[in-house]
Amino acid sequence: MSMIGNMALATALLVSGVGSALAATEADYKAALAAAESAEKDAATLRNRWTKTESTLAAAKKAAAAGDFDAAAASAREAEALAKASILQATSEKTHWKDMEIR
Amino acid sequence: MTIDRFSSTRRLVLKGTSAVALIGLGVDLGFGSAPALAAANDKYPEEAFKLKSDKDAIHGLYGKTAEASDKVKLDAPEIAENGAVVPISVTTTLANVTSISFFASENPNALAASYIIPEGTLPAVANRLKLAKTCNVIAIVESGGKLYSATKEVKVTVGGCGG
Amino acid sequence: MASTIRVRASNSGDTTEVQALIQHPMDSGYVKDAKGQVIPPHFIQQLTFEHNGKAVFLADWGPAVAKDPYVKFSFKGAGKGDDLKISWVDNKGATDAITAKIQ
Amino acid sequence: MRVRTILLTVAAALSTAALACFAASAIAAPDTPDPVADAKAFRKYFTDKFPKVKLEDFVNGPYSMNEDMRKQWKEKEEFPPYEFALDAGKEMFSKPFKDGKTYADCFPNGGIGIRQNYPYFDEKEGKVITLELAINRCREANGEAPYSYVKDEMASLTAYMAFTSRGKPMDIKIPNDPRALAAYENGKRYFYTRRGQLNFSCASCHVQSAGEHIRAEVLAPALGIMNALPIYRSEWGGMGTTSRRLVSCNSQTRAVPLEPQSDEYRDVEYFLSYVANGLPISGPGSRP
Repeated sequence: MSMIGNMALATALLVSGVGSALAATEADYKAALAAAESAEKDAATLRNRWTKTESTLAAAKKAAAAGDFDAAAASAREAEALAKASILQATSEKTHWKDMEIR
Repeated sequence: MTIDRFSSTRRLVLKGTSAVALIGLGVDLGFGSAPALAAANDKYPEEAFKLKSDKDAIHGLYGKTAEASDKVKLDAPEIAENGAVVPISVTTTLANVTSISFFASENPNALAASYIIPEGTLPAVANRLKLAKTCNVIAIVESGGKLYSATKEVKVTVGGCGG
Repeated sequence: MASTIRVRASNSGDTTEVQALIQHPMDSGYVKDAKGQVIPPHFIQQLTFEHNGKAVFLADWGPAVAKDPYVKFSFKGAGKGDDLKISWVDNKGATDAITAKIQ
Repeated sequence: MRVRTILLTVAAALSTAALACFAASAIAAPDTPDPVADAKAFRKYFTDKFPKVKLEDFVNGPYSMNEDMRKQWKEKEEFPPYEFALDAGKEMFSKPFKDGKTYADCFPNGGIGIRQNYPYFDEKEGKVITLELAINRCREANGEAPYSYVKDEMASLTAYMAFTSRGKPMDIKIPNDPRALAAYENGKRYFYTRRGQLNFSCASCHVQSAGEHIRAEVLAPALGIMNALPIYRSEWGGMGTTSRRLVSCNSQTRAVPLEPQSDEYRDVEYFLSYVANGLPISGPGSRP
């Protein structure tokens, strides 16, 4: 992956992380959660889940159970951003781990 | 069990008048009354362990104040590798030592441990204590009825309250 | 059950050096468990060492003595092969005792 | 906003890494795994970084490089906190299973003095076998339930088995089998791969920052780190196995740990043990 690719992806993540300020519905939350869980599944396949993603997913579900879909959708989006960052990390490290190797 | 040490002041303070009376009796009767005496002498200084500050705890245990002495050698690390297990020891060149105690200024209760040194036992103790945070460790040596102290600051970054 | 008390008592000339390690949680009462419940205080209060029926060392301990406590001291007047009796009692009234041979 | 900070940090780290890699890949030739050269370079890195530390002393981790801590350690070692685990392990080791057999029947030399040969590569199975795994397989083969890899029983047993092997030089072999070399490479890759939200690899702490402080702790050098296991950690208030050590390391980087004895963990143990060949077994150890 090139440096430009990295920056572009990171910027894209940033934007998605900020999200919309409008009130969220249950449907918004469910869509955000599905996206987050799908990304976290990919992270698990890459053997690189983050604890923060897991706790943020749990927070999203807790907020949804309490009927606070604004908070739930926001947490789900944050979890997706975190999961995507962990995927980015794992993908990048497929080659970059060698930078740290003692030779 | 018997303790053939009658002079120590620490027990007197804690047990109040009844203990004083018992010890008086013990001295009068000599060694024959050792078991009764021991029962009184062994009493755990519960109240002193409950006091918060090191000053109160020293006073609570001994009923007097200590003077710093370079004859008390306190050995403790500069930085505790973990506050849950801090090796601390004391030796002294003072004579007629009857007890040695350890206090930690910033622990919830300052008194950590107190040891009775009967005649024939060397005035040196090593133990492992918990330190909640960076604090002064104070060792008190009771010698000839007087208190002598040594103090050392131990830095603690991983607190021993988790121990 | 193995004893909670481990002792090493070694005689050299007139002096016997004693080291003891005791298996005990020494819970201070200031620590919470994983569920946020305070673990009640549970600590050894008194530890005694006797030689020929005479106390040669007596410890009064509070909860600030480290878990699995350790103590070292030396006394005079014992010889190799003598018995050294060690016993403790904790704040819940539990006790243990062992008699060790001085080496 | 917190998300922003997280991502910016990762992005910055990754782009720097990408740059560095560009520069490197332009010159570097394609790699063929060379464990012998790796081990030599690994050792040289640490002996150059810590010229005062004797090679065999690296197995004592942070205590090899900090005088104040070394003194605390020496005092603890007079009556070490793993003493009870060691006694329990000895008792467990000699106690027969329900079928009358013992651990001694499962291991070479009756299980005594063999710690230095683990983990080994099993050519039949094509996988790395660690001591902890071998212990549980022994139990299951004799009709006993396996132990948890992160709890006291396993730590006690391995403590005893390490104790009977103290001083013996680590002796890990990579057989002439492409799968063995692949397992070794996989372990090496795991060791150097950044993970978790903190973007740390094992090497970030135990190579680049070895000997430095995190809070009051001095980070152990990676060289010989396996030789001291299992360990009593004051932080844990108890014993920990190799599995527990790896799991807790992962958690500290805010990565979700893998299952104990997963291929990655077995392989990284294989790699770290191999590069410590020749260094003495010092386990069980005690650590802050």
